[in-house]
Amino acid sequence: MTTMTMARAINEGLRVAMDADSKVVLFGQDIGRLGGVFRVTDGLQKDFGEHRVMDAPLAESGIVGTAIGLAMRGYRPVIEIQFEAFVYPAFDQIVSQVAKMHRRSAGTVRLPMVMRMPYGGGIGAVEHHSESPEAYFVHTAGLRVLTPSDPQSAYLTIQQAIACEDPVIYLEPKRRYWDKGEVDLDTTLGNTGLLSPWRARIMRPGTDVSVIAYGPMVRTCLEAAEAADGVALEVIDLQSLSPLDLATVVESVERTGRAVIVHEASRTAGLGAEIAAQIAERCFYSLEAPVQRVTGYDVPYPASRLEEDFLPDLDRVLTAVDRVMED
Amino acid sequence: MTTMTMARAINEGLRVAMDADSKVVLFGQDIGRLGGVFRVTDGLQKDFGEHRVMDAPLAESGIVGTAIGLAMRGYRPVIEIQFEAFVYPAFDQIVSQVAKMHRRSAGTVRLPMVMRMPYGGGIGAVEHHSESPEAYFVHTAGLRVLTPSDPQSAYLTIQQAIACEDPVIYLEPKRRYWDKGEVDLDTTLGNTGLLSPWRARIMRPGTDVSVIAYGPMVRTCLEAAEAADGVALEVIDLQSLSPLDLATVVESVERTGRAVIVHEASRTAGLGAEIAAQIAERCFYSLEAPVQRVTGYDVPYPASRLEEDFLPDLDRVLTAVDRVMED
Amino acid sequence: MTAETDPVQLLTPEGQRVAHPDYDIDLSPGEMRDLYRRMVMLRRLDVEATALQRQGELGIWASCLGQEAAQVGSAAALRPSDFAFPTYRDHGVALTRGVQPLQILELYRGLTNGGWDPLEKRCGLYTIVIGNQVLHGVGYAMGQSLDGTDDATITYFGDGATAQGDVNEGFVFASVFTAPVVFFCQNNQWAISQPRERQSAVPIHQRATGFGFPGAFVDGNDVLAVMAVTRAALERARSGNGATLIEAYTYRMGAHTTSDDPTRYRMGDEVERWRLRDPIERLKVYLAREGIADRTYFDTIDREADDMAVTLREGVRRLPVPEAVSIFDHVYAEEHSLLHAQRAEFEEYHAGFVDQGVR
Amino acid sequence: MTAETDPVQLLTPEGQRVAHPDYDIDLSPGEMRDLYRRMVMLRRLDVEATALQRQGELGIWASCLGQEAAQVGSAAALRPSDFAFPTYRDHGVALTRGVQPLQILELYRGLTNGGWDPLEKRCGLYTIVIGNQVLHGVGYAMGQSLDGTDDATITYFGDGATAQGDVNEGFVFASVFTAPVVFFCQNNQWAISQPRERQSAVPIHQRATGFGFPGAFVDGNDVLAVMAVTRAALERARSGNGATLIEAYTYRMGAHTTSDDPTRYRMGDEVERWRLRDPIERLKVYLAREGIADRTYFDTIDREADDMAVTLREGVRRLPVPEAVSIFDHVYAEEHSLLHAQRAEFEEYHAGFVDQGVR
Ligand SMILES: Cc1ncc(C[n+]2csc(CCOP(=O)(O)OP(=O)(O)O)c2C)c(N)n1
Ligand SMILES: Cc1ncc(C[n+]2csc(CCOP(=O)(O)OP(=O)(O)O)c2C)c(N)n1
Ligand SMILES: [Mg+2]
Ligand SMILES: [Mg+2]
Repeated sequence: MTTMTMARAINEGLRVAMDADSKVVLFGQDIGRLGGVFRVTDGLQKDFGEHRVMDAPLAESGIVGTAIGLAMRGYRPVIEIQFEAFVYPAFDQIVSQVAKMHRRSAGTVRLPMVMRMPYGGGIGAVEHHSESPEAYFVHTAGLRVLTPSDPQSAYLTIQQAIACEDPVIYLEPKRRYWDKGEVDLDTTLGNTGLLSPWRARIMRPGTDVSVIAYGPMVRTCLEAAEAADGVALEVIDLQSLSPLDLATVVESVERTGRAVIVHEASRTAGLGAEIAAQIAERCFYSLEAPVQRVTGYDVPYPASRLEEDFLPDLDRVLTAVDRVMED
Repeated sequence: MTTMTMARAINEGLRVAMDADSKVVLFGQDIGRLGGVFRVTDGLQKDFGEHRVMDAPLAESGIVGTAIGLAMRGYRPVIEIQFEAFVYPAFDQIVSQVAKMHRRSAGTVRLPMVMRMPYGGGIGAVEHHSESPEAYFVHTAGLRVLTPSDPQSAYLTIQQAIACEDPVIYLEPKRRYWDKGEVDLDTTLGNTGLLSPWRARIMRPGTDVSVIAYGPMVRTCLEAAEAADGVALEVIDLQSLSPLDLATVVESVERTGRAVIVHEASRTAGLGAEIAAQIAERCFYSLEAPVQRVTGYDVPYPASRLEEDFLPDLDRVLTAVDRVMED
Repeated sequence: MTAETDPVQLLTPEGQRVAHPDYDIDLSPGEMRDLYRRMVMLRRLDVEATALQRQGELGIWASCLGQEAAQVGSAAALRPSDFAFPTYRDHGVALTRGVQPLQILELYRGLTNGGWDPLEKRCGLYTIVIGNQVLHGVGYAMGQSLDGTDDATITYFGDGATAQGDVNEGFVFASVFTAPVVFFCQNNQWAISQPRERQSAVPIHQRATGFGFPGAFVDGNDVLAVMAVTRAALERARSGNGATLIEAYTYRMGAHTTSDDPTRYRMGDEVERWRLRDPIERLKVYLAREGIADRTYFDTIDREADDMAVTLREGVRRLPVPEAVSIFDHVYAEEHSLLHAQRAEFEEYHAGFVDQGVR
Repeated sequence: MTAETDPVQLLTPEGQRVAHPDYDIDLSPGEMRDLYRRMVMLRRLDVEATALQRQGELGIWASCLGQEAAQVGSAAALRPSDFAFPTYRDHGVALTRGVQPLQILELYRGLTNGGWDPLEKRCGLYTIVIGNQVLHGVGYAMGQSLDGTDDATITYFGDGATAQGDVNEGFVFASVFTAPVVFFCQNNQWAISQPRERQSAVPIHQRATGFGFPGAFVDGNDVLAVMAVTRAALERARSGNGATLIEAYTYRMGAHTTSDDPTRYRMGDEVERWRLRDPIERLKVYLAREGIADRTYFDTIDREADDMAVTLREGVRRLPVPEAVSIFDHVYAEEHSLLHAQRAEFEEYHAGFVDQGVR
């Protein structure tokens, strides 16, 4: 076990994947000498060369579109979008091409691309640097979506994303980049076993309420579980947002009878809606209270001095817990 | 009352709006002489001139982006995106600029823009001509989303969309363009009363199951209600997808105790998830069966010979009705 | 960039071979006959497909009538190991890359969104979202150069597409990475109802230099000139000098697609004028005059085209409709549990109907 | 387009007034002093803001150090009724349009995403998504010409932005609609860590002609030349001749933003070389040498800047933090019931804490 930040864990994961397969190439803005604005690719251009770590022009559609061509040529491009909100210029290529290419080619073309991007708020950034676009991608058939919540999960999920034969949107919770945690660098893709990144992880078992979160909110929920007085929260980290590991969620809620879903993204038609709808449908007879969603509001992400008022926090999670316990 | 197609009703609605306000300008590909690929703008360039009905270059981000500038200059641009899937190149301008401009300008800039686009399947079209992107827009705070289901609703909602001071995504169910219906051309925005386009319409009252639909699926659901044997379906046409008129939905489900939601879009994180989650939460004690969703599957829209297998139809609606009646 | 206004021409509309200071081509009689044959077969495919659409056998058809020289001439300049990224109208490109006519019709019959294995044919699937494939082509070419080959990529698009961000970003990436790519723009004068002037205030080939690579302007109805100019551009790409933008000046003789009504926006005499510049006639006259081909040869080709037409008409009706459940196939290379569950639900639902004898 | 490689210059780096065959400017002493004053105030704002960021009073700051002449010279060429669309770095544009320094800091202090009324100042809000505002500018200009005014629009962007689809689509729309717009590109040599060559293989002003309008190349550290070239472009726009792309050749003397560490990607001596081309020094030497301004004047301006600095430092700390509930304000011009319900829920929730004395 080694202690490291999440940013470092992703860097190590990239390194392992690049060592293992010379077709893995990194492509994105400022990822070379600068190492990316969050330094996630730090040192990789130096170690793997300019042909493996390529700085891209300032055009996201161009990055995703050319990465498709690279993938068709047999490469495994891992692209970096500098911040989540800058993925929108590439939305067309992602939705109309990346997500559909395998299908329309009747399985002959595979696009093993990873689209990495920092997401979420909480770092006091300016506009367009704190969004949570996951629902757009989860709603898009043909994509997979992964998001780590701690260094160990990051180290493994990034490798799994790269190994996957399907295109993966890889969302990095930027406020957790500097969180430290233990990473077992010897865990390899082959021996992850139950650590499969496509499965949800029960981060803390509990009997009273299932708290379902992912990415940046997992730590918040773990803190809430710690702080909760007389209520045993079971905290689930989804890890994979598409496909959702509903089996783990449903099994948990059937035990607890109560569910709270937590995410930063706006509420309406957010991912929480899907999870809540699924729980309500599948746990119809075991649910003891309406599922609660603790989310960002249906407003544009506010200026940073107000972001704490927008983001779910420990208090809001506990208030929702109180509410499900009341019923 | 006049009988006309939905395409014609929208045309008439545009005409009324253009007559009333010289700042209303239409902008889009092939909307002038050609009258649009669906002829919705037929004759408008001839009658209002090239400055009011402007053919645009083949670039959707360009169309939306310049329309923002026109709106800042005091115009009320009504843009046409030729088919829904061609809105994705403009997704960035819509999500990052259109949806946020009013907010970030502290209310000083208004963008009364309408972004019209045909959507949905069922016409045997090729790829990218049959999608249902509504969830993307409903999840985006700052936008409003309207969709008519019949000529009367089209005639009014298009006028309301143009009159609205907020940006509106206006989704036209293309398979219903040629459906005919009665339109009261004398109903004006001022005297719509309960016909407010922001409210859901109960199209057919019923006591057993609330069937919630919008756009192209309303007619399908009405047909299902007609065909349903011994079950009284209440069919609700949402009309406004953002904001959702949940009050009408909840009131209905509280009466019936059962709900089926129908849309063409893929299921996961589709709009049906939000509605199902809301019903499950708000009607927790009156729901007698899990809410059912009848939707497109989580696959890219298939080639047209297979689209009937993808799209919800009368049988699938009735099967879902059976299921909620069983419980 | 020279401000030339005359497109490169090696064959006049009257079938006269002319010289050009910068471009020439030296084809064997067999190669020239082959170009002729490809164009004739292409036109027949186009005519048949249009007819099949009218008969309801195809959902829609995008005709390439009039653009045969541009498509065949450019694609014939490729090596097998090169790669082409066509649009929905580039049937001549697909055919030349070895795609079977029926595979092309599959898409328009609504049986698939693809039709062939792009990696096997080294020919991308038809791309409908305007401009998307230009970036794919540039990326593929970047891969070719990373691989150290001297293969090249050609990517096709229309005059309308030049307005799209993606196409211009393609120019940027190609020039920054010196990608071995040829941008082949068929300026057929129209983007549905919009004339070229609505997409670019100046001729399209002039766009190139501002991005850092040369533009070439070629008579798109002159198959020899198209082939010569494309070859030169490919050579440039292969030798590591990067991209070229070719504007092939041609004309969309038919409607935009079978759903379109061009009488609403353009004059019939315009079409008539272009009929005099027919790309096939032009080559035929030349071949005949030079004795490269004679009546017997032309008749053979016509018969071959007739045969293909029959095969097409019969074949198209026999193309199997995929099983309903195939809508779940190939969504993912590794199908995941949720989709698997939907597939199972779907099968169960349809089995129910079968039990009832409904389906 | 001429393939000129030397940018238009009216003032050498040494402060020598020189002539240019195509451009000249005739400013009164007062006007020239005013340009100087604006640049000094701008620089002081920039220096203060950088310091305030280090002290934790601002979340981030994007310095325009070195780009004062490009920003002030171009914005000073505008009429009040014209409209400007700046980026996050164009503080000189905002100031020249009458935006108050504290309004600019609001954004970087995280109090707002805007800061001023764009319609009142005729100056758009800072746009962070690279390239978006270019299309807004073109659309606004289309509106100006629909309105029949002779006003014009200027839209700003960086060298990096030229790679974006939106910027190139802006070029297309401007030229197709002959919009009265000036595209003002500050080529400050860097897009974060990427040199200009990674965005465009050739000089940026050369991009214009291929879209159908002229490109101009100006020494961006020469305020007189910038103003002259911008004026000419605005004149062209006003008289109905459409767009111009101006490349102002300048240098980002500081880091990309206060979060950036340029030592990772560029050499210190590059910065030193550019220090010799300082835009303010250049004008100062000229003003002094020509007797247009003297020590007393320069001192007065410095004092005015000192005063502004004090006001800024005090003012920034006093800028009110908006009420938490204001996150619900102005999402819609007509707030709808669902948002209203969320707002109410939010207020109730926070009232609960107040009751408990927590907040
Ligand atoms: C992004 C996008 N917008 C709109 C369309 C609808 N559309 C299909 S073809 C076409 C015109 C294309 O013109 P051009 O690029 O000149 O190619 P041509 O059809 O003439 O071969 C349009 C607007 C589309 N397919 N994709
Ligand atoms: C669409 C988009 N992608 C990426 C970014 C992140 N980013 C912010 S500034 C910048 C560089 C901009 O360079 P340039 O256009 O030259 O302007 P400058 O910062 O030099 O003024 C980048 C990549 C962004 N803001 N928007
Ligand atoms: Mg065309
Ligand atoms: Mg720059």
